[in-house]
Amino acid sequence: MAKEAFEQLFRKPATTKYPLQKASVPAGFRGRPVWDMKKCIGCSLCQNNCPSGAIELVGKGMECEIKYFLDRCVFCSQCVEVCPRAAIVMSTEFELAGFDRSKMLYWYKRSGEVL
Amino acid sequence: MEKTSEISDRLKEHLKDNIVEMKNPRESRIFLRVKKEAFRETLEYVVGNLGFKHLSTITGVDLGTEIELLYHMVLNDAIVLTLGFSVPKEKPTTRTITDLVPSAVLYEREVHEMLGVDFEGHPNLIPLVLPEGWPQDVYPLRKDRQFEELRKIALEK
Amino acid sequence: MGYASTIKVPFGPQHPALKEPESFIFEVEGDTVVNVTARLGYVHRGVEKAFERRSYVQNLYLAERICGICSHAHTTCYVQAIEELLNIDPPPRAKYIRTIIAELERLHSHSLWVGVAAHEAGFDTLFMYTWRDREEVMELLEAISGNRVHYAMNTLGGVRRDMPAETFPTVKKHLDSFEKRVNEYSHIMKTEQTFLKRTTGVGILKPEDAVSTCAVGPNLRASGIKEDVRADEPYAAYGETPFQVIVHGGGDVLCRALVRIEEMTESINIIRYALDHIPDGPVRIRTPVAVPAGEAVSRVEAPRGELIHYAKSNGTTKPERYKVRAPTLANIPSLAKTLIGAHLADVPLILAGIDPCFSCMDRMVFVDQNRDKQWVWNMEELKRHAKVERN
Amino acid sequence: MSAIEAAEILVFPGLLFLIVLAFFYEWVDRKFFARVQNRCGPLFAGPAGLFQPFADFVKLISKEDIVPAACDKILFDATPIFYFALPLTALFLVPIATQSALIAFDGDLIFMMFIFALIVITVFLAGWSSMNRFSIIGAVRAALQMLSYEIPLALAMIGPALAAGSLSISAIAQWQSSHASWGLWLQPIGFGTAIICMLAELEFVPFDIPEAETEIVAGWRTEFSGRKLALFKLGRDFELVLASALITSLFLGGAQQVGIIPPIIMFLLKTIPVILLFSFLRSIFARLRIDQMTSGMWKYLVPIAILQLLLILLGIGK
Repeated sequence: MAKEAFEQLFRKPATTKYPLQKASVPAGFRGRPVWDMKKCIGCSLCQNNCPSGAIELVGKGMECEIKYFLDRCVFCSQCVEVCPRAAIVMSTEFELAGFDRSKMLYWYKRSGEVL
Repeated sequence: MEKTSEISDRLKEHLKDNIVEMKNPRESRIFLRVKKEAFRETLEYVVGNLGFKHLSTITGVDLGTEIELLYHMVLNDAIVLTLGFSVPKEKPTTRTITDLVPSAVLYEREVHEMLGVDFEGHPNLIPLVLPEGWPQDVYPLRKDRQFEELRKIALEK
Repeated sequence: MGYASTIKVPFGPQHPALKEPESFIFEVEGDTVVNVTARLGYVHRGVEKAFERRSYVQNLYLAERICGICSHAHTTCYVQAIEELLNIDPPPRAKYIRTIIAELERLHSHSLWVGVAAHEAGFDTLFMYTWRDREEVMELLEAISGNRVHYAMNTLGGVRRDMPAETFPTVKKHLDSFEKRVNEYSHIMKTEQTFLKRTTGVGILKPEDAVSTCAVGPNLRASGIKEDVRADEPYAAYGETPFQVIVHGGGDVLCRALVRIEEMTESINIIRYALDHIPDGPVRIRTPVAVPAGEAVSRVEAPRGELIHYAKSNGTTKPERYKVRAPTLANIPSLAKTLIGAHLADVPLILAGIDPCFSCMDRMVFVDQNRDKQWVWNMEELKRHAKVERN
Repeated sequence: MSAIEAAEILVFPGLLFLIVLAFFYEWVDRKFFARVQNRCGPLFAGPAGLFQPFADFVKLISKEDIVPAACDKILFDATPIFYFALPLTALFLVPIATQSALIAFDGDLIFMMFIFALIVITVFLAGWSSMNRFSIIGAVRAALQMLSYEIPLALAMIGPALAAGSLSISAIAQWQSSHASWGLWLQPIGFGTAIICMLAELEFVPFDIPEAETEIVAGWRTEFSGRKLALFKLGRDFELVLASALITSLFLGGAQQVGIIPPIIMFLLKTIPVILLFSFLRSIFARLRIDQMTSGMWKYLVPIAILQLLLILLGIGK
């Protein structure tokens, strides 16, 4: 053990200086899902399949808008899987914690803007 | 190692018309439902003669008018015998099996608090996981208890 | 006679030795534990009830969230039960991928345990080393599945992501370096005198007690009983993978440590074999939304032992009844046996010895799905609650 | 008291200097401990986290001070002050800035041992007065631990005194420099014994039994919070300085004047390796159980310390 411990003195620390030094994520990471409203056809499959009720459709069909509740999301990417038009992608964004739950609503409008 | 079919044959032979239902959906799975009166004797036979020493868990299922108790017994870590019987929902009582299988203590407590089944002779039939102050007559896993209602109780407490 | 010779020492619900809230109250006479009462349920979330109101696909993610460490074991168990009800067999490649992920999970769970056990013994340096090296496995899992903890690899009828063949060399490279580290831990554990002093002969569980209290997993195997669901009732690709069931006869904390350490080596070999022999083909098949009526019992060897799920379907898109029994609950009766008569100083080690995972065991806070109500306590409520607790 | 004397006691090498040194040594210990564990250690407060111990101290001072209802109020308030003051007092007996300590008299080695005993008694009273199960267990363990390491520690400290023929720490240090031979080379067994006993005194792994985190939360310190805890932490840092300073004075020749290098530099150059040694030792062991610790001390360490004394009496190691 002493030898093992002594060797560590000459190694670079395994921990990173996280907030100063950004952490990297691999390709295929499941971060915050992002909707492309140009592709969305309002089939509501994502809403019905979401295990945590994080997705809500406002309106119907091609006119619908998507309300996405970040605070409920479990990042399972089931919505990405069921989307017939591939309108949802998982981004690599992961620093999503916050103090205010009301700020965690993302409202995807038809016009392409996000509230 | 004994085969699943051999065991089910032996069970059939021993129990005869006490069997309510017996299924053998695939290798190493037996579902056996017996009459309530015959359960104790069956369990003694299963533990003592067939060598099912390991009790995996006890599942309680609310069937509407009855509550079904399923004892998942395992032989040699390979064959799962699910031994079940029903008790009426109005008066759900049965004898404890802790004298035969000591580790049933926790599982019986769980079934008791979740479905309200009384196990006569259980050394300490107090709630296992529900919080202190949970109402005595609310059994969460019964079908007549709605999710919203349970959440309200949990919040009020 | 007339005076109390014992004092009660509470361990938990908040205690540094317990990484999750659970309460044990020890009656101590001098330095010896004479009685122990456990109060479970601090992380009870009502999962079994929640299963009954979600569709089969949604339940997949609920099952995953029963436990963080053994998330893959729970979903494997779940999909096996539902696949049995659906009467479908997933493609062989999917089964191999399930095996690989399961073994990687075992690696990271066991190395987590080694760290926790070392920490309980005051051996913080070993704790840091094991957790550092555990990162290697976690990062591997992240690269394969997209997340460090909730891999979400299993789905009904297969797995969700394929493992491309070009990633195999990287996986093997990481496994090689991790194997070296595992050998290092096993060397440290077998030679470090202070650690041996703290673990040898501590918390002995006799084989007959292990059987009568229905202990499971490494706990049971450390008592000399050769039982492992992977070998006795093979699922996924374990039937085609050669491996050994590690057994030690001592039944003390040291043996539990050695069983886990050696299982890690075994797991690395399983993954290597699986990577070499993985068949080509699709990784998933389509499944219907509704499940025909029936019932199924599914068992999986989770890192902590035998995990059993019981599913009952009624022909609709939601299960009628779903029952989960996590390995930790099965190990609690044996814990009572080993704790009585132990030194108070050994209690944390014995508690850690079964690798407790209380979230798994308690399952069930009411998962918030109601759209307008939020179950979050504000400061006022917290204070009120604290007052009540004190009185 | 002249202005210079006052400055010596209050600023250098007195109170202020010692406080700075205590924080600095805590940082050395933490940083080294972290590096052994392949971590970064303190990082953000100051360059390489140098001010982290001070930041922790300020944070604790500003925190709410919770007094348990059942505690013995007077003792509960007094023990942190004693715990902070005792090692500080003892440090005045050790030569730091000059070859002779601020307070030096024949017999101050005995006084030092007395202070070590007092520190443990303070610890015991602190634990006892908080009336918490964990504290009481920790307090009893601390007392039991003291009973086992005090004897070998005293025996190890007597060794250099016998060699130097004086019971004054400053005189022992000076004897070593004038003989150009350190206690470390003369009495290696005594040095080892002293290091082990100091680990126990500092409650470092493998002897952190009185405050074993995973067993009894924080042991005798469980109930202390806010500024009381801050004082305890500072007292612990003083103890660290004291332990290293004492080892330096008794076995490493103390604060010598070497050529033009002033004693204070020599003092720092010698104490820091001692701190690193403590830090290294505490990282490579698991915690012992109290019964194992007690029996180990009595069975092995006491005979070894006596053996060293016998060797000195026979003329080896003088």
